Amino acid sequence: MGDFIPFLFNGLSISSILLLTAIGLSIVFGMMGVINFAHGEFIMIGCYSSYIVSLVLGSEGSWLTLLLAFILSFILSFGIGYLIERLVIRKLYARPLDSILATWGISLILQQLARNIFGSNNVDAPMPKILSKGWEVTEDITLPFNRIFIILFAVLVCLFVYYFIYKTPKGRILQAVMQNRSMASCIGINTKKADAFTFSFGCGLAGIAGICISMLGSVGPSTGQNYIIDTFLVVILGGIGGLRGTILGALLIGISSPFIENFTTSSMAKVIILSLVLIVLHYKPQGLSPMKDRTID
Amino acid sequence: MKQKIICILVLAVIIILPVFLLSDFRLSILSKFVVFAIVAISVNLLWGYTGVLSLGHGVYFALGGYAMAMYMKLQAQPLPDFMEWSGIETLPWFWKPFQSLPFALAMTVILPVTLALLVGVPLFKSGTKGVYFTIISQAITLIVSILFVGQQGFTGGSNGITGFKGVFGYPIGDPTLIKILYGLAVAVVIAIYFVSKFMLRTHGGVIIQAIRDRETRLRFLGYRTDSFKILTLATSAAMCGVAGALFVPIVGIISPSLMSILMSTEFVIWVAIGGRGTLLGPIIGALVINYAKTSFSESLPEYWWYFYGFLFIAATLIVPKGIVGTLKEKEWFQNRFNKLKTEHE
Amino acid sequence: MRKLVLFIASLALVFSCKQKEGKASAEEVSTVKVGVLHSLTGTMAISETDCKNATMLAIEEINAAGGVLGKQIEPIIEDGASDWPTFTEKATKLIGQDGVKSVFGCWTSSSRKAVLPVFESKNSLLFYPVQYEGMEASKNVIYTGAAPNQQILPAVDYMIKEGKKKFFLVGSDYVFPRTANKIIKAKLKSEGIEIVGEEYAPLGHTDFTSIAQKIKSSGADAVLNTVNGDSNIGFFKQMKSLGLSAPEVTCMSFSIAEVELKGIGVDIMEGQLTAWNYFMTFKSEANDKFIKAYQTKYGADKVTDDPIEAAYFGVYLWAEAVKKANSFEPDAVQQAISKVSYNAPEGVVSIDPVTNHTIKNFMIGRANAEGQFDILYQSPEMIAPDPFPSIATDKKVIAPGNIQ
Amino acid sequence: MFEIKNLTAGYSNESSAIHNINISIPKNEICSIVGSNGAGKTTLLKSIMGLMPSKSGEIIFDGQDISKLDSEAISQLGVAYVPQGRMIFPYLSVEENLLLGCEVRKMNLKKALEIGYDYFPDLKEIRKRKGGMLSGGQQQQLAIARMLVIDPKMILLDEPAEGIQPNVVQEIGRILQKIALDLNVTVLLVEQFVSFAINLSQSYYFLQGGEITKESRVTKDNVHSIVKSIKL
Amino acid sequence: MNKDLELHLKRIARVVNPIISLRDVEVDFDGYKALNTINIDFSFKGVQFIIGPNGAGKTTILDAICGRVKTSKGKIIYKETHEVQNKKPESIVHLGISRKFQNPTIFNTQTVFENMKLSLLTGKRNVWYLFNHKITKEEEDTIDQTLLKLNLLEYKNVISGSMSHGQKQWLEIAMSIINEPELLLVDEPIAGMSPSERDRTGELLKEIGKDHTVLVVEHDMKFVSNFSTSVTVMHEGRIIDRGAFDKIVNNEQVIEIYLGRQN
Ligand SMILES: Nc1ncnc2c1ncn2[C@@H]1O[C@H](COP(=O)(O)OP(=O)(O)OP(=O)(O)O)[C@@H](O)[C@H]1O
Ligand SMILES: Nc1ncnc2c1ncn2[C@@H]1O[C@H](COP(=O)(O)OP(=O)(O)OP(=O)(O)O)[C@@H](O)[C@H]1O
Ligand SMILES: NC(N)=O
Ligand SMILES: [Mg+2]
Ligand SMILES: [Mg+2]
Repeated sequence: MGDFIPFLFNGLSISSILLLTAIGLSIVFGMMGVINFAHGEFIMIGCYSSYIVSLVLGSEGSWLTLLLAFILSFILSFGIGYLIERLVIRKLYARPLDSILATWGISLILQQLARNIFGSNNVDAPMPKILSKGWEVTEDITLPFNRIFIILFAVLVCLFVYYFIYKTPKGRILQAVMQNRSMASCIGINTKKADAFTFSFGCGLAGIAGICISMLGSVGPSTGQNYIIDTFLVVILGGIGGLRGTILGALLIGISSPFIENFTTSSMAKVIILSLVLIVLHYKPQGLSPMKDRTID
Repeated sequence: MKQKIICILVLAVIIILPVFLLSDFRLSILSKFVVFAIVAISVNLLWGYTGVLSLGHGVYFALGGYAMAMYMKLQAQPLPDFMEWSGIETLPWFWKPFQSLPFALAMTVILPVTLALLVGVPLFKSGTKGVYFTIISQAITLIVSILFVGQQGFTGGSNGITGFKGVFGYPIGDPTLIKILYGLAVAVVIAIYFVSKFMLRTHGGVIIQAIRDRETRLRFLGYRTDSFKILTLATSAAMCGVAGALFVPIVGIISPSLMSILMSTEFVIWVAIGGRGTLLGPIIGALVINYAKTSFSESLPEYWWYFYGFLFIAATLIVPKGIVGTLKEKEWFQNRFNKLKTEHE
Repeated sequence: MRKLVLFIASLALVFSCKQKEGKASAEEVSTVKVGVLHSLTGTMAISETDCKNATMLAIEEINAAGGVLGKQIEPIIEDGASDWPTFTEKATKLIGQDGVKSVFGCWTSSSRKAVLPVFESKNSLLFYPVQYEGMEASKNVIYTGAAPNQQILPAVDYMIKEGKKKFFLVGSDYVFPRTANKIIKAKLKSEGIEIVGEEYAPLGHTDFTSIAQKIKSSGADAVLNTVNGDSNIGFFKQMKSLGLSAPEVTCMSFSIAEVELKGIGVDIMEGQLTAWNYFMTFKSEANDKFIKAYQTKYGADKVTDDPIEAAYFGVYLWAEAVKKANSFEPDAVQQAISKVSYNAPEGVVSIDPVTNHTIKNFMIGRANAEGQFDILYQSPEMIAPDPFPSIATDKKVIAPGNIQ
Repeated sequence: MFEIKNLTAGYSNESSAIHNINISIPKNEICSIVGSNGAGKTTLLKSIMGLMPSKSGEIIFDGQDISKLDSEAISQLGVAYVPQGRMIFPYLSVEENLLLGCEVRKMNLKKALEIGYDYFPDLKEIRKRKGGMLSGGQQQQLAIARMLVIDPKMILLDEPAEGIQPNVVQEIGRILQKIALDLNVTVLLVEQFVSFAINLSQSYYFLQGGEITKESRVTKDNVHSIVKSIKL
Repeated sequence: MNKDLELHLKRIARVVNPIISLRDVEVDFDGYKALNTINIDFSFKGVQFIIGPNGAGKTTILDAICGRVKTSKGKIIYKETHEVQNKKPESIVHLGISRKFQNPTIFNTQTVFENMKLSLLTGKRNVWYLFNHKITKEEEDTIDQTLLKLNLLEYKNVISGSMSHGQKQWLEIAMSIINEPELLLVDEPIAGMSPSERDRTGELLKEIGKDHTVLVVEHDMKFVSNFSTSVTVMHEGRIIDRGAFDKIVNNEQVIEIYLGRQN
C-alpha cells in the first residue's frame, strides 16, 4: 500500500504529460484530420521558449520566468503553426495521408532550424526553485512539486479546451468547419480563418506542453521526436475525433506505466505498454471512445 | 514494338554501363540504391495500390537483413563477438540453423512474412484501418527495435551485426563480389517490378485498388477484404525482406537504425516523390532521392535536412502525384506546353 | 513518358560518373590525405562535432608548423550522420575512393564496430578518441580514449574507498553501458559489495520517474551512471526532486564531460562526480596552450573535455609516428607509434605496443558551480591499458589483432 | 431580383457541365429548375453558391455580381443552400446543426429554435442526437430547417423532397410558398419531381445537357400542360 | 396495445415458407431502440415494400439483415435455416443477399466495367482464385447484358466517378443485381431520378421480383402503388401494418403519421 501512492502519483504524472502533448494533436489530428508529424517540433518550440526566456531574464528560474515562458511558448508555436497552415497545410485538407509527408518535411526543417539557432547541444530550461523540490509525505514518499504542478496544469488545460470546443459558439463553429468544410462556408462561416485558428491552436497547445516537458528533462532539437509516437498512440487509443477518448487514452497508458515498469526494465515496459495498446486496439479498432457515424467508409 | 525494343536496349545499356564506369565504391552505393528501389516497390504495392500506409516497413527490411547477417556473421565467427562480451558462451539454438545458407535465405522471407501475418491478421481481421494502421505500424516497428536493442546478447544490440568476412566465397569489398551483388540487386528489382506488374493486371489488382477506394462497399459485395490486405502486406513484407537480405552484403552491416521510424518514413517519401500508384514511380523515387541524399551529404551535410524537408513539402504541394504520376498526366504536360506557348506570344 | 524516365536515369548516371573522375584526378604530391569521420548531423552530432573540431585544430597546427615529412595534411571530412551503416559507407569511401592514409573519427562503440571490418579488410588505420567498454584490440585501430581499467574500474575503486555499500547501476540501453556494467558487476562481486539494482533506459529517454523511484526505494548510496548525454538532464532533475543527492547518494557518471555538463545545467549536476582521463581544469602547460588555441579558434565560451583532448593528441601521435616511420603507410605507422610519445594536455601519453591503446592519466572530478570539474583525485602515475580486464574475461591480448 | 447571365461552369477535367445559362427570378418568387440526371442542375447551384468557379458569366444578386465571391460571402449576403446529399455536420447535435448559421450571424438563438421546430416538429424530439446518426429523411429535414432559420433572402434547394415522407413533402411545399410570400424570400428549386415543383412555382426552366432548353412563367392555367409537357 | 391490433399484427407477421424471418429483433444504438421487437416474415418472390415516416427504422431493418448493424436481441433467419444476425457482411452476401445503398457507393476511380466485374466475382471463391481470375466471354456477356438493361452500356469504359448522381444510382443497381441475388435489399432506389427513370427502375424491380425477393424502402407512393406486391408499414421501430397497397392507404394511422390528408 505504501508503494501504491507513488505509483499512482507517477502514473498520473505520466498521464498528464501525455495528455498535454496529445490534446493539441487530438484537435489537429482528431478533429481536422491533419496527420501532423511536426507536432513534436511544436513541443520543441515550447521547450525552447522557456530557454529563450531564461536567456533574457537570467538563468535563475522564477514564477515570472515560468509565466513568460508559457505566454511566449503559446505565441511562438501558435504563430509558427499559423504560418505553416497558411503556406502548406491549407492545401492538404482533402488529402490526409499527404499531410504526413508535408508535415514530416516541416518537422525536419524545424529540427534543423533549432539546431542552427540553438546548437546541437541540449540545453536546460530553469524553473522556479521551489518546483525542483519535493513534498515529503513520508520518509519514503516524496512527491516532486514540478509533477504536482504539471498534473494540476494538465487538468486545467483539459477543462479549458473541453469547454472551449464543446460549449462555446466559437468551438462549435470550429467543429463544423472540420466536419464539412464546404457546407460550413455555405452557412456563412469563414472557413479559412477557422482552419488557420484550429491548426494554430493545436500547435499552441503543443507549445504549452513543451514548457512542462522542459521542467522534467532537457531541451534539444530532437526533444519532440521522443514524444511523437506516444502522442499519436494516445490519440489513436482514445479514438480519433473526441477529447474524451484522448483523456481516457492518456490515463490508461500513463497509469499503467509505473506499475509495469516496477517489475521490468524501462525498455521492456515500453514494449509491454505498446503491446497492450495494440491488444486493446485489436478489440476496439476504433479506439476506446470512437466517433461513430452512419456513412459507409 | 520497335520503340519497345529500343527502350529495352537502352535500359540494358544503362544497367550494364555502371559496372564498367563506376568505381567499386560508387557501384556498391548504386547497388544500395537499387536495393532501396525494391523497398520502394514493396511500400508502393501496399500504399499506392491497396491504400494501406505503413510507416513501419523498416522492420520487415531489417528482419530480412538480420537473417542474412546472422548467416554471414556465423561464417566469420563461430560465436559472434557480441555474444562473447555479453556473457553468452554457447550459440543459442535459434542461431544454429543460420549456419546454413539456404535456411538463412529462406528466413529472409519467412521472418518478415511471419511478422506481417502476426501484425496483419489480427489487425485487419478486427477492422483496423487508415491512420490507425499507420500509427500502429510505427508502434510495432518501435517495439521490435526496442527488443532488438535490448537483447544485445542475441542481436548485437544497438551496434547491430557487423564484422563479416565475406559471402559467396568472396571477401567483403572484393570487386567481383561488388559486381555480383550489383547484378543480383538489379535482377531482383526487375523481377519484383514484373511480379507487381503482373499482380496488378489480374483481377486481384482491381480488387486491391477497390479496397483503396472503398473498402466497406467491397465487403458488402462479398469480398473478404481483410484477406486481400493481409496478402498484400505479406507480399510487401517479403519483398522488403529480400531487399534487406541484399542490403547486408552490399553495405556490410545491419543495425536497428534500419528499422527506425525515420528510415521507414523515408521509404514512404521515396514512393511519394516517385509517384505512388505507378509502377515505375517508386524505383525512380528511390534512385533520385538517394542519389540526391548521397551527393548532398558529401558536400553540404548541414543543409541536407533543409533540402529534404522542402522536398517533401514540394512533393505534396507541387507534384502530389509524384514524378511519374505527374509526367503521366499528359494533360498536365500539354497544359504546361500550351501555357508556355501562349506566354511567348 | 518512358523516354523521360530513361533520360532521368542516364542523367543520374552521368552525374555519378563525373563525381568519380573529379575526385580521382585531383591528387597532388605535396599533401597527404587523412580522413575525419564523425557525426556532424543527427543525435551524436552534439558530441562528435567538437571532436572533429579538435582534430582539425591539431591538423592546422601541424600544417602551420610545416606539416609532416614535408607534406601538408589534407583532411577530408565525412559525416557519419549518427547512423552506423553510414559510417561503414563513409569509411569505405575515405579509404577506397579518396585514398586517405589514416582516419580520425567515431565516437560510439557502435560506429567503431561498424567501420572496423572496413579498416581491417583494407588494412588502414583508425584513431578512436573515446573511452569505451573494452574487449577489443584491433591492429587497425589506435585507441586514444580510455579502456575500462583506465576509467570505470578505478572509479569504482574510489567509490568503494569512500565507503559506499549499495550500488545501483543506471545506463542507456546500448552496448557501452551494458558491457561496462558487466565489468563493474564482476568487480563489485569480487569485492563482495551489494548491487541493489540495474536499470537501462532507451536512448533518448527523458522520463526517469520510475527509475529514480526505484533508486530511492532500493536504498542505494552510490549510483554508477552510464546514461547517455541527452537523457541525463531528465535523470538528474528527477533524482533531485526525489531528494536524492550527494553525498548521501553519490552518483558517479562515465559519459558526462564538460560539454555535456554545460547542457545539463550546473545547478542540477553540482556536487556530482565523474571519472575521466582529462579535465579542462587540469593544470599543465600543455593544457593551457591547448585550451588557448582551442578557444581562439572556436570561441572563448567553448569548453574542452576528455574526448576532445584525445581527438587532439591522436593527430599529434600519428604525426610523430609518421616521422618515426618515415612513411604514411598505415602498417608502418602502426609499427612506429608505440615508439613515440607526445606531451598531451593530460600528460605525456604513449601507445602500448601490445594493445594499441594509450597509456593514460586518470582523474575524478566533482561538478562545481562554474560548470567545470574540481579534480578530487588523480592517479599517481599513468595507467597502462587493459582492454580485457581479467576480472571480466579470461582473454588476453598477445599483440594488436591477436587475442587469445 | 436574381439574375444569371451567360453562366458557363464545369469541372476541371472536362469541357463544361453547364453553358450559357440565363435565368432571372423576380423577388419573392419560386422558380423551378427541372432536368434529368446529369443535366447540370447541381452544378448550377454549386456555381451560384461559389462552390465551383464559374468560367464566364455573371450572377447578380441584390444588384451585385456574386460570381467571383466565395461561399462564405455569398452566404453572408443572405443566400442559403440545401445541398444534394444533406451535408449535415455529423458530430454536432441536431440543435447545434440547426443553430450554427444563427451563431455565425449573432442572431437570437431561442427564436431561431422555435422557428425551426415549428417548421419540423419531428426534429424537436431528436434535438440532442448527433446529426450523423439520423436517418436520411431526418437529415434532409434538418438540412432544410437549418437553411430556414437563418432568415435568408434567397434559398437554393437541390432536390429537397428526396427521402422525405409524403406528408412532410407537402408541408415543405406549404412552407416554401409561405416564406416566399410572407418573408420575401426568393426561392430557386431544383427538382426532378416535376409536378411538385411546378405546382409551387411562378416560373420554371428546363435544363438539358447543361443548357436551358425551355422556360416559361407558370400560371394557374398552364400548370397542367407544363407538367405534362416535361418528359424527363 | 389493444388486443385486436395485437392479433392483427400477429396474423400479418407470419407467412408460409418465408425467405427471411425476423424474430423479436431489436437494434439498440446507445439506448435508442431503432428497432423494437420486430417480428415479421417476408415471403419468397415479389417486390415487397417497407414504408414509414422518416426515422421509423426502415433502413435499419435492411442494415440488420445485411450485417451492417448489430442486433442486440432476436434472430434473423434466412430461408428458415441460416441465422444471419450479427454475421459478417461478406458471408451474408455469399448466402445470396445483396444490398443497394441509399447513396451511391461505387468505386469512383474504376471504370463502370471494372465496377461490374468486381460485383460479378464476389469473394465467394478463395483469394487465389480471385487474384488470378481472367474474365471469361460469358461473364463479360453477363455484364454487358446487365449494363444494357440499365442503359449504361455506352458508359462501359467510363470512369464511374465522373458520372452524375443518377447514373451512379443506376450503376449501383446494376452492381446489386448482376449476381441475381435471391434477396435484394434496396434502399430508396429512385431518389434523385426522373419520372421516366423511376418507371424503368420499377419495371426492373418487378422483373427481378418474378423470381427473387426484393425488399424496397421508398417514400414515393406512386411508385409503391405501381410496383408493390405487398407493403409493410413501420413506425418508431415497430411494424404497424402490412398488406396490399390499397388496404394500407386507407389505414387511418398510416394516413395520420405518414401519407398526409390531401393526397
Ligand atoms: N465531380 C465531378 N467531376 C467531373 N464531372 C462531374 C462531377 N460531378 C458531376 N459531373 C458531371 O457534370 C454533369 C452534370 O452533373 P450534375 O451533378 O450537375 O447533374 P444533375 O443535374 O444534378 O444530376 P442529378 O439529377 O443526377 O443530380 C454530369 O454529366 C456529370 O457527369
Ligand atoms: N448508427 C446509429 N446510431 C444512432 N442512431 C441511429 C443509428 N442508425 C440509425 N439510428 C436512428 O435510428 C432511427 C431509424 O433510422 P433509419 O435510418 O432506419 O430510419 P428510416 O426509416 O430509414 O428513415 P428514412 O425514411 O428517413 O430513411 C433514426 O432515428 C436514427 O436516428
Ligand atoms: N564508447 C562509447 N562511449 O560508446
Ligand atoms: Mg444533382
Ligand atoms: Mg432510410
